[in-house]
Amino acid sequence: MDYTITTVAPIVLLPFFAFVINVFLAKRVPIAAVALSTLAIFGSFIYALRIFLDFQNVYAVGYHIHKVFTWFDLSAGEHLFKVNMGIYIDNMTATMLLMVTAVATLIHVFSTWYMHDDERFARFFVYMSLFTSAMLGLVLSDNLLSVFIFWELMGFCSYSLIGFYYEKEGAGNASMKAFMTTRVGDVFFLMGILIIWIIVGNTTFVDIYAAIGAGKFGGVFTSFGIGLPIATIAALCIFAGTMGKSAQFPIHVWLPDAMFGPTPCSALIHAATMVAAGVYLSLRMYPLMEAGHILTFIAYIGAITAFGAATIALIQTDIKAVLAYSTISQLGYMVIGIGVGSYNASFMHLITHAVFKACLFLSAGSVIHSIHCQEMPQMGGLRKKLPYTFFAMLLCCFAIAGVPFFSGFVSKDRILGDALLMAMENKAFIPVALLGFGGALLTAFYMFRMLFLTFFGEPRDHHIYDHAHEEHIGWNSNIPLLILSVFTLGLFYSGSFTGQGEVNLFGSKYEWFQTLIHKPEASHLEHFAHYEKEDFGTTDTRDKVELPKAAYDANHGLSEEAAHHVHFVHKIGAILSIFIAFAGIFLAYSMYITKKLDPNWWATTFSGWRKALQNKYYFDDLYIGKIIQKGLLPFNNLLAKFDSGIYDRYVVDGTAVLNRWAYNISRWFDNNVVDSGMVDGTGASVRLMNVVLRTIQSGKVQLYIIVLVVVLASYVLTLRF
Amino acid sequence: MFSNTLFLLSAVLTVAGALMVVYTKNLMHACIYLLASFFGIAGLYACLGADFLAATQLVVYAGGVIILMLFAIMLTGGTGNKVNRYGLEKIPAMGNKKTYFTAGFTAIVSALILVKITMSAMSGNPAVANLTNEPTVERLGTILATDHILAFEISSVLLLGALVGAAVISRPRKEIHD
Amino acid sequence: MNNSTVVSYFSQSNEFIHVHAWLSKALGFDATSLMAFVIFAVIALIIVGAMATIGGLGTYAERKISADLQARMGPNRVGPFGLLQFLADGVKMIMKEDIITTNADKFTFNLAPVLCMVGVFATLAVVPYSSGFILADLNVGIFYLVGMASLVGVGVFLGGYASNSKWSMLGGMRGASQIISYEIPATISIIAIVLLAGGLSMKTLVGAQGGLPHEWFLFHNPFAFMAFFVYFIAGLAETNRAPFDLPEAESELVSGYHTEYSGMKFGLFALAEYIEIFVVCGVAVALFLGGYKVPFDLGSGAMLVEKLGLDSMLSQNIGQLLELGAFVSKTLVLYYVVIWVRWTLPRLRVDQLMTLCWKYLTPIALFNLIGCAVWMYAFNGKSIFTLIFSAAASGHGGH
Amino acid sequence: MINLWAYLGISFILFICGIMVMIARKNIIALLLGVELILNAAALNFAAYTKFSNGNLDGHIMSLFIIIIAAAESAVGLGIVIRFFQLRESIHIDDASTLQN
Amino acid sequence: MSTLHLDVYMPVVILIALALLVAGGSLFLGSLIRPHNPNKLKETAYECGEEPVGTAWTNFNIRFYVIALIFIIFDVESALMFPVAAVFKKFNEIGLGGTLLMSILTFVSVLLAGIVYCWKKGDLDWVKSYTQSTSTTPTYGKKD
Repeated sequence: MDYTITTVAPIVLLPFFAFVINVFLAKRVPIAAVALSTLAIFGSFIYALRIFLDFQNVYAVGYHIHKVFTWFDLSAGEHLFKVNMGIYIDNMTATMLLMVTAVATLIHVFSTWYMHDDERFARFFVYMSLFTSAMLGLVLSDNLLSVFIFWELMGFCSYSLIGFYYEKEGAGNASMKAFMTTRVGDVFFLMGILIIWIIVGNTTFVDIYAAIGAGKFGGVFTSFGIGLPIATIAALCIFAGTMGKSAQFPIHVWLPDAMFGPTPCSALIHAATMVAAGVYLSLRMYPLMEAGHILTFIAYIGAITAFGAATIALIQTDIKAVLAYSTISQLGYMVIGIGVGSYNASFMHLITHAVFKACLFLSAGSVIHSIHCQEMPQMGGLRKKLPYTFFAMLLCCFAIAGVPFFSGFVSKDRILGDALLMAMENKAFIPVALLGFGGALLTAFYMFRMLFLTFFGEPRDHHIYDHAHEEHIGWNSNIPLLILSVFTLGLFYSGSFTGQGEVNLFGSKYEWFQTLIHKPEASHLEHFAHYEKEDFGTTDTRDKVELPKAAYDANHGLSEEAAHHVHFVHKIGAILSIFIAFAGIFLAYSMYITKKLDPNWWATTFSGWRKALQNKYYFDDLYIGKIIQKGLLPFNNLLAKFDSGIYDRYVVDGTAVLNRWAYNISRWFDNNVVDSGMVDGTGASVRLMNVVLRTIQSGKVQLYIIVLVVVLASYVLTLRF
Repeated sequence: MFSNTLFLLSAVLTVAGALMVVYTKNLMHACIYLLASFFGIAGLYACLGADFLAATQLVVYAGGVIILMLFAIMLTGGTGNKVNRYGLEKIPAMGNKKTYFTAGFTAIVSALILVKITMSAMSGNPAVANLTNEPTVERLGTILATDHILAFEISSVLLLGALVGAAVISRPRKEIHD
Repeated sequence: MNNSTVVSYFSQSNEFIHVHAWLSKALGFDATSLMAFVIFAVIALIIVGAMATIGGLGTYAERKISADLQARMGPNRVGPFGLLQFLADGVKMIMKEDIITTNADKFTFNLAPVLCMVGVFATLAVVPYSSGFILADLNVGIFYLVGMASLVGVGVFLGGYASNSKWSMLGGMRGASQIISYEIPATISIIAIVLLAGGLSMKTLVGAQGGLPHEWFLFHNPFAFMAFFVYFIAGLAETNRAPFDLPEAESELVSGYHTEYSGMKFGLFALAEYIEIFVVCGVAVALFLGGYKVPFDLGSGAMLVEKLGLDSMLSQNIGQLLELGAFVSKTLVLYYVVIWVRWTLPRLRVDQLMTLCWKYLTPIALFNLIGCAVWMYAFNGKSIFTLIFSAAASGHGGH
Repeated sequence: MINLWAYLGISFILFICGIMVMIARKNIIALLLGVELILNAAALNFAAYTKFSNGNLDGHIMSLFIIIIAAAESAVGLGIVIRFFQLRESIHIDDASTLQN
Repeated sequence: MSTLHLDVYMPVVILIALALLVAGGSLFLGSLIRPHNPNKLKETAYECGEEPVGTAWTNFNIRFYVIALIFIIFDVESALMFPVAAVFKKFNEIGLGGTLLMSILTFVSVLLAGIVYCWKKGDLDWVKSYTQSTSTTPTYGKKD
């Protein structure tokens, strides 16, 4: 295949033109607009598939296509100011393109069914087309600047789609929240781009790699006497962009609220693609992260996110909320993967997660569409009504829980295995590994809790159950789910059991992930300086046959002994993971299925449980009933006896005298020091802060200008360039 | 010879106009001084050999933007009403000592930024004038119709957006009874 | 320099070269700019003087023609046929007391007529009187003219504003919005002609036409024909002429934006208005009616040299005079039409004015623009007469 | 001889004047005047760099679009100002600091 | 002849200077000979002989602004169209007229959409907006 603009550009341009046309078409001929959007993304999929198969079959490792054109050139004399744009395709891009287009196509098809009764049916597709083209543009970009442009475009689409049902009170607020929260990360991202621009002279990935290899990032940025390596600052800034987009720990709050959007958009944007774009960016900038020595930081952020989000997911009753927190948690795993240097597995988890999480969201959408309700306590027993959805969701739950032979197992457990490896080498990573495995347990538990609550047991709300639509097989209702669910099988991604080659089930032929995706090693970065860039209009002329074929290397370039050690640790990790996954599933099973088998036992052991069921409220009441009433109350009575019998009689009365003395002293202290000093002082200082903060948020434009100028000044004047 | 004269005249007009915009307390006069400054800038464009830009500056700014500004001043009560509904005087709204002090401070800070950026950008780059002064209209038209065709087309969409948006905003509305 | 100013015309003569050499020697530096300045200044003075006379005569002509149309005598006391009436008027203007009302914004009040004058005078630089006698043939000629002419709108508005009188203010607002509104159809019509001629400079625009009527842009194609009328109507409105003299509608607004003006300042407004009419007519002639072109290439003087054996410079000068005559006579015909229209058509209402501009002229002008572009593309730039002739010729040749 | 620095200096003064106007004035329309000054400074810079560098006309295109955007900006901006005036009968910038009517 | 290129602008400067000179000169000359005896009545604004009420500098009707707005958009549009129109002939001669024609058509039609929108919404109707704004009390007069 010859790579010219005509074979690559349609991937982005088809959805984009669909968007442009649909802007005008949407109101007049909604059906045509929908068809156009769907067909356009399908066309993109065909193009992406061609590229992917090409890279899979014909080309070798390290093969890449890089075409650039000059956007504008304002060079004055020797002072270069030239901005290039271009496309960069390597194995990772090809894989990503295929994933995005495939998932987007299926979601578009699903949306034609799901959104059909919506009054803004066509407008939804307008946004989706724009979003898809922006995402594909981001993936194809060869530099950070255009990544940033598409990044912001996606942010806008996300904003529009979260607020799609703007009649709802919460939707507008949620969209605002999402937009504002991600903005925090984006500002840092932009600053990072500027730093890189200053140092490298442009923002092309290849040039950045080469610059890192040449040690250009070795400088130290000194300001006010504090020195920080430039690489660290740049890496932190870029990673902040990832944190915003991929909803990592401190700024993850927007993603759960983003579930106000229609479910297909949640599936596409807030599960499969846009949130993964943050991770994709970090993967692209991995050499910078490495050079900046912030991998430990990244790993910790990921671990906290993965575990924390999983704990929150335990008590959610909204089916989409569970999925939202699970998304945050899984993104945390990808970030852990970056942090522990598990480049390949992190990217693989990105792909596998995109597939199964999209499927999960679509299944949830199918459930919601069927019963018009999102609360799991009102579901139950839907297995009979929605057999295909159940099947798809079951496979996906297996995948996300990490059951062997499913994709989630392959990818997540490689991340966990690498985390374990790192923990054994470096004590600092022990909490990361612990949190990772703990999160895996919780993941298995809450996913199956969701599955059991939704599909198993007796219908808890008969009104809803009886009015639920019977599911029939339909090309745009459940076929997309089933297609996606098939791809949750691990064999599509890896031929091996754990993906480490030691238990090779299908032969190394299927190890394409290991074969094709390679971490840009620090020692090889200089090679990127020799990567040739072609002019945009030219056809690729190199002889493909002579390029060396990629070969699978089970040892990853390590020596035999080292590889053995690695495999050994991974094997431990895999066994641990399997155990943990089944433990989580069993826990969920015993909680939600066993209850059905033995309701008396359930009722007598947990007396608050039935009440909780009646209130349709699960874990909070359960914990109150069990821990407080069964555990704390008897203990309380005992303490009361002790209190009145012994403590009051002897100790209290005896100390009363002393107390009176102390009382006098403390009253003086209280009045003079605490009240007038500390309490009033706190109030006064709060008021003072209030004055300061109010000035910042005054809405006075001119103050904003002044602050802008001063901040710009402090940025520019302290910078050395 | 004449080029220097033209430059000096234009520069003096531009700078004086801009300074008077800062100095004057009458909004209408500020507009007129701004017009003078725009004229000066048109002259500077002419000195730079950018004849089309000079004419565009005249057409768009002198003919368009200034008229729009003058209309807007009249539509917001002109300069006649000294006090608005909230009792805020309009003459202090054109600045007092305090605001000028703040403005001076900000100006100094931004001047520092500019100097720093310019110095670093220009150091060691003695710029040499490109003395060929060919007519720019044809060349501009050519690159506008070839290289920058997308920008050309998109600017029409921008203008459409501005037209529709501003028309919607400033459309006289019916009374909302509350 | 490539033949683009009046100086370059003069610089062809031997005298110029001699003087230039002598001056450069005497002064010790290249005297080109100095000489150019002198020539420009003199020519500009002549043109301004001529324009002032034309403007003055315009008032006379207006009154005389109106009298003719209404079957009365008109001015006939001062000078032969009352020809010197305008001088008397001018003297009266200067002699009159200059009143500035107490509430007026004095700075703006004084500035407004000057702005009008500047706007109109600056446009004179690019009016092509003949192929040599054009002050400066800027590359952006017509576009520059549009920009400078829009200054009049600012002047009118400021005049109305500065008076601080309700009549003036209303007149000023109306005047400014009328001027700017009608600038749009006028400009778009001009663009249509630019499209046909392929350049913005006045010489390109005129040079693309010929001396005979069938070579004029007016008859180039139907769209250009319409564009002429759109331009002419818009030009009338831009100069606040009847039937579009709403800003100074005496029955509604006393005297519009110059209600409070008296004496010479009023005179400056009036002068600017009359010169602007001349400029608008001149541009109409240059764009649509063949400009200074005379038939059979008489303008270059080549024919005179060839047939009569005259000196080349002399014949060139004769050619220039012919061109000047052609231009001025065509312009004056249009000038007459403008005055004629005033006494024929009733004044429009303000809503009709805006309707005419935005709902008729502007869409028509845009349609003309598209039509001209399509014509250029479809017939490869040939005019309708060329097509007819070639069709006739080929038809004839076929027999 | 007039070199790049002269133009940069003028543009510098324009920019500073614009900033001064934007900070010192409390009248929204006056603020927009300041914005125009700043935009003009930028456009002038582009034209000057074009003249004193490689001479391709991209800089002129930039200036042209700056002028266009400035016109669109002032149209919309003044529309907002007028609407605001109708609602609040004030064009004091500090009256525009609240988020609700 | 190698005259300086910028000399083409000389007449412009001279003419502007002449305009200022003519205006200033005539005013100055007039001030030497014309009478100057103001009185209070003479210096009031003309209001059909009545005492002027208030100032004329009040807020005006918004339709003026809408007209100015449409004007500036089309003004800018013409500024963009001029160079493209100027090269149309040249492009047509080398066979690129079709492409340029398409781009001009696109450009103009987008602008036309704007004017059609304003037309439909009644922004171009002077009278309609007039009756609307007089039949109801203006919003800004209201106290809340």
